[in-house]
Amino acid sequence: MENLGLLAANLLSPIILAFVLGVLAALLRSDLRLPEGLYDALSIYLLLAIGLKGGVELNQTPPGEFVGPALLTLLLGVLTPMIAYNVLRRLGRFDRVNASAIAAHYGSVSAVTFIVAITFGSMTGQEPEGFMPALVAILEVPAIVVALMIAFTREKRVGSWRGALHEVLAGRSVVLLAGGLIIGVLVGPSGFEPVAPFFASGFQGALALFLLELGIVAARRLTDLRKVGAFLLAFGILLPIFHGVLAVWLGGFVGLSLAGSAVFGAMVSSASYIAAPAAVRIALPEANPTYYLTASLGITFPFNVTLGIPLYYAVAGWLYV
Amino acid sequence: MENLGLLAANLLSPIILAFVLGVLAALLRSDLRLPEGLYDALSIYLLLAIGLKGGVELNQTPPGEFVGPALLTLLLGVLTPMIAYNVLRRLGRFDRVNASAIAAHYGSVSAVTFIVAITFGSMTGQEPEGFMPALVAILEVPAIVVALMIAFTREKRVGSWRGALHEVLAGRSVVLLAGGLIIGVLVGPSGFEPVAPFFASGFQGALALFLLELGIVAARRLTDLRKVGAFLLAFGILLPIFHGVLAVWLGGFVGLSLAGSAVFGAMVSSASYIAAPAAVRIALPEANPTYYLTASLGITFPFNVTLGIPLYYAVAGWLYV
Amino acid sequence: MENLGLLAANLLSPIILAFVLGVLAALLRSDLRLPEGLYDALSIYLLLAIGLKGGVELNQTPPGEFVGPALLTLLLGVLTPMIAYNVLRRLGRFDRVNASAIAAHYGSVSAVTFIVAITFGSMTGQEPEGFMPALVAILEVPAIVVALMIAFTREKRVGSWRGALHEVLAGRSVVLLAGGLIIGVLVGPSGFEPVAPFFASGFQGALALFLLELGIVAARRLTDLRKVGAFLLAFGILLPIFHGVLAVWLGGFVGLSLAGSAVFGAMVSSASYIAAPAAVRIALPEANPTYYLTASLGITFPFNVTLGIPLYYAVAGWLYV
Amino acid sequence: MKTTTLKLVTIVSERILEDRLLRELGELGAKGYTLTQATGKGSRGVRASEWEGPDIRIETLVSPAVADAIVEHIADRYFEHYAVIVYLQEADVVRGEKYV
Amino acid sequence: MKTTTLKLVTIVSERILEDRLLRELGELGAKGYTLTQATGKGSRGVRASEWEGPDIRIETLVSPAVADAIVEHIADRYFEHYAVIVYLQEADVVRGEKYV
Amino acid sequence: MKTTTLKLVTIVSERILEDRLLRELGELGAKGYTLTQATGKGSRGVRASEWEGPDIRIETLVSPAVADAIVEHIADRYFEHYAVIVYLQEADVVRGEKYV
Ligand SMILES: Nc1ncnc2c1ncn2[C@@H]1O[C@H](COP(=O)(O)O)[C@@H](O)[C@H]1O
Ligand SMILES: Nc1ncnc2c1ncn2[C@@H]1O[C@H](COP(=O)(O)O)[C@@H](O)[C@H]1O
Ligand SMILES: Nc1ncnc2c1ncn2[C@@H]1O[C@H](COP(=O)(O)O)[C@@H](O)[C@H]1O
Ligand code: NA
Ligand code: NA
Ligand code: NA
Repeated sequence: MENLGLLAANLLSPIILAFVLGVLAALLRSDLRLPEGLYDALSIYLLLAIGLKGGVELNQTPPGEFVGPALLTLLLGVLTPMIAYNVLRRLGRFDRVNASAIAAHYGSVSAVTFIVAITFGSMTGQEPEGFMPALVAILEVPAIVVALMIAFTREKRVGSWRGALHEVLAGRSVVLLAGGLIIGVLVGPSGFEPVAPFFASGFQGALALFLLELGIVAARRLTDLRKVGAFLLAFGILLPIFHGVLAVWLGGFVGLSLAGSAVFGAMVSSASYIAAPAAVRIALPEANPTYYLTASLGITFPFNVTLGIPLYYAVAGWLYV
Repeated sequence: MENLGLLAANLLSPIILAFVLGVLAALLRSDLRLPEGLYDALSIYLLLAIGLKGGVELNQTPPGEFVGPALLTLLLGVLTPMIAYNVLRRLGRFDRVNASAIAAHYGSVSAVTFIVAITFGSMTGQEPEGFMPALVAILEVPAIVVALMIAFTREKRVGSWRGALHEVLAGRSVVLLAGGLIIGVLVGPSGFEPVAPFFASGFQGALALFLLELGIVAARRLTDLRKVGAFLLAFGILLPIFHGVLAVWLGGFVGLSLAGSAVFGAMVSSASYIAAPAAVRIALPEANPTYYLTASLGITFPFNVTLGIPLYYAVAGWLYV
Repeated sequence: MENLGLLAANLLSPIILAFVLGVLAALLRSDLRLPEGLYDALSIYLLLAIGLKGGVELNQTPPGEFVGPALLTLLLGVLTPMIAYNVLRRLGRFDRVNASAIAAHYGSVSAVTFIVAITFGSMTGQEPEGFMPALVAILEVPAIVVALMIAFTREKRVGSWRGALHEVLAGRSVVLLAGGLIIGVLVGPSGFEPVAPFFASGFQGALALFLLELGIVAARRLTDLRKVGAFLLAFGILLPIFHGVLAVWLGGFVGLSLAGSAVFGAMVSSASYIAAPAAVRIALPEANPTYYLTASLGITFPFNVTLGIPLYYAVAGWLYV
Repeated sequence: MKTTTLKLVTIVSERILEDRLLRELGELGAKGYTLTQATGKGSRGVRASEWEGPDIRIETLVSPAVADAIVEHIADRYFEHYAVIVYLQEADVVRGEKYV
Repeated sequence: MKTTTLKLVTIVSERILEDRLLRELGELGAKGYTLTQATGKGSRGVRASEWEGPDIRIETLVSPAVADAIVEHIADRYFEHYAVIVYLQEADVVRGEKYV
Repeated sequence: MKTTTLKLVTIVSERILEDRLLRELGELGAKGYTLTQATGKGSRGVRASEWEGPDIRIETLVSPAVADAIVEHIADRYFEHYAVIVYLQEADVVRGEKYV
């Protein structure tokens, strides 16, 4: 009942509806597109903003509180790509290259899914821990490294392993997220104040605009659904649920609040579609982009922002009573 | 007297002065140009924002109040292009194609003129009905359809009639305006709140920036004034006045407030320069763009945002005593 | 002591740290770049915003207070390029063309350095006079004219002298700054109010984003440091200090407040890297861009925004006791 | 390295024709295309980029037969009323058989 | 379909020359041009796009005579001090008489 | 005006290869290049510009020898797994000796 309330609250937020509008616009073959510059601008703004806000909060957090969640994040960053890989190999019968390519995406994290989860929390009056963005930064990289190692341990590859690593570590999502975090920690609440109106107040509106574009992009992926087959479709929904519930459950043990572990679940369940694809394209060019892009962007992302996030909150609420 | 006050209030608003600055910059052959991405971004932002705000208001409006204005808008959407067409044919001696091409523009609506009219109202402390943006969405399409039908009923055309229709209906101005409206209606005031700072507070400043660019664009049109001749110049000023006053007057009968009917007058008098040109270019390629662009963008738009809007407010004030 | 406090306050502001982050991102060869459109958009926004705010303040300033500073600015706009030219010729042994090219940059002003100085003031609770932006507009042009005249008085040049002049006067920085000023003066505080959230609240955050990009750009210049040699390195730090201290000192005589003369010092010491390079490239194509760009963007700008500005405030504080 | 000589057809037109041109190129047998944004000036004067965006510049590598078909099509479909220019060149394409 | 063989002159230069080059092309007899934004690297090193924007790439279809005039003009006006490159190709232009 | 005939090598590829291609072009002897942003369609279908940005279009004027080296290199390094197309044309370059 109240869970249905959660679901409605999420589906009726301007942010999700903007995503839906984007999907519809694409299906109507509308000429509506965000100019590429705006798309980049918004992603830069959003990543820097969550970094900054996370840093400011971290500046106020006793280290003790943060250690546990940080280590757990690291652990799941190593574990989840392995789970994904084995599911894809054994159940999905994917060849090694494509299996590790997809695993890299599902081990890593989608910053936007994270932001939507945060926003959902504050909409429903449940504030997660302020240091969550720091966990996103921690979660982004390891999974990609692990998945690529799985692929490279076997026969020599054509792709560039070091090139891929640089692509991830110096990639703009890590730089902005980590950079924002450090700045936030250094300046603290008082230093953040003058830039707050720009980075805090404008945040959710900018996110709505960004999701409008993501909707357009995701809709184009939908046409590829047939190509990827039923297994990947199921995989793109069930694995996130498994990863998500696992993370929510473990979140309790490291002292995360209800909202905190719900957001943590959303993070872990999400599939990267910016950092991972770029790295994989360089390291494993023979992997088929249609698989990993359609799964992460066409299946898992829409599922998470609409049904997944409320689900993780519901599970958290249920585990925390 | 007090009307002069209205006029000054309008001419001395940052928004209009930004437009003037743009015109001057262009005449000075300055290298000042808004990057194309920003121009698109601002128009997307502005259309979505008025859609959202209109929807939120509509969510609060008893249907009864809305039906009358909606039907009147529909009526004028059919009537005004016919008026324009006949004036252009009989008095202006325009051939059928160019007459219907121009008529499509003057029957449809310029979103920016509408926004300036709204802004002018709030600046002078007169709030029009909140549902006005819904009327813009209603007014945009029919006129274009009517005008194109006039052209297509006669001999077979080279242009694509269905292509044009799709261009209008799936065009971004309709999608964003209508989409924003629906989202606004669904989420209501409480749901809109988190995104309000972005879409509400920033609105007028963004509009100023947008008008800066429109000024630059309009100034380039001025050089074409000679080409279009005296008739179109007079047409571009007198027809909007006629349409505007007509709309202000009829607005009273359907229960619009003073400010409401003034804004309604501005809407109806305005000439489209985004949706209509694209549709006309596809449906009536043999029509001469210099005519309809110069008239709508080089004559009617500058007239309306400077003198027209205060005039419609003055007329409304005069009719409402 | 308290000066160290000033320094720390500056270095730990999000704005400066964003600049540092940009530098680091570039050194890490990150793919982080602001889309060109965003870079342009931000500079347009920032220039128009300071113009507007300056104009609104000017609207409230008794002419008497403004005349003195304005004349002093004009004087220094003529004097500083001559100082720079002679230092470069006599001590630096630069040929006439390169000497005047560089002199044009150091006589003119960097709007961003000015903005950072203003921001630094308000962060440390010291508000400079509101009309300072008007002085920036006055300072920008004369130095470039003077420096080019030095070059053109001798042998006939290949470059276009009139082309260069137009480039400066109709260049977007002058148009936006002067245009914003005039609009601000005309509309006054009440007229500015509706657009204030956009132009005032968002300002510092936008500045942080802009400095992120400037950091990336400046970092690329660093690789040219070797090419320009030790003299230009020293010149790029010592001349600004001299110009800055001179301006702070003279600022007192024309009645500028402590913060006012500190900001004035930052203005005068700064080197242009938008208006001047464009003009010089047209008027003196045979001058080597590596010299004047590296000096102004790679040396003086980073020095001023990090160490220079706190220094000028410290000097002002010291002179004003 | 073996190369095949193909026709490089370059089309510059107002952006409003983008969707139609690309679809029709495919129907006429082009296996692919490369599109860049452009602005330009011609007999009709500067394109009014404020209302339809800049011009588009389409390049497609095709067999001579397909090239002729494209030229024919554009000539009698768009030349009269739209701003469009078309020109042909030869190009030695690596792995060219892939594109015919 | 009848085509005319014209010279395709391609000019890549730093953006600051845009206005002057376009005006002068017209004066030298070019009937039109197509301009695209570009970045590039040459003997002078990467263009400092932070202060003058990226390079511009201008294509103009002209008669051989006009082509020579353009080359002459650019060579002695801009080669020495500006970053600019010019090259000529043949192109079979549909409706080509329109452009000479 | 004296011109030198060089090879104009045009490469269109997905953007992710940008840095590597430009570096390797230099190593193979290209003295410069001009790069424009592009989008396109080919046998692999539309480039997924949402995750790697649009395609890039690289033009480089080089000697025939360097042109062959470039073609060889790209063919055996990138053709199999990446979206890339390469074609050669002749161009008469003003001041061409500067580029060989
Ligand atoms: N002589 C020319 N050389 C290169 N491009 C041209 C030429 N003439 C026209 N164009 C391009 O073709 C487009 C349409 O030309 P037009 O149909 O003559 O207005 C223009 O916008 C230019 O981009
Ligand atoms: N070999 C080349 N091939 C293609 N484009 C070049 C070449 N050399 C230079 N360019 C272009 O011409 C511009 C100016 O070159 P430069 O004058 O040598 O610095 C560069 O920015 C490139 O865009
Ligand atoms: N026939 C063609 N003509 C022009 N460009 C092409 C053609 N085929 C492919 N391209 C370009 O080369 C890129 C890669 O093609 P592909 O490797 O076939 O997917 C595409 O994105 C297009 O930009
Ligand atoms: Na994950
Ligand atoms: Na109308
Ligand atoms: Na200075």
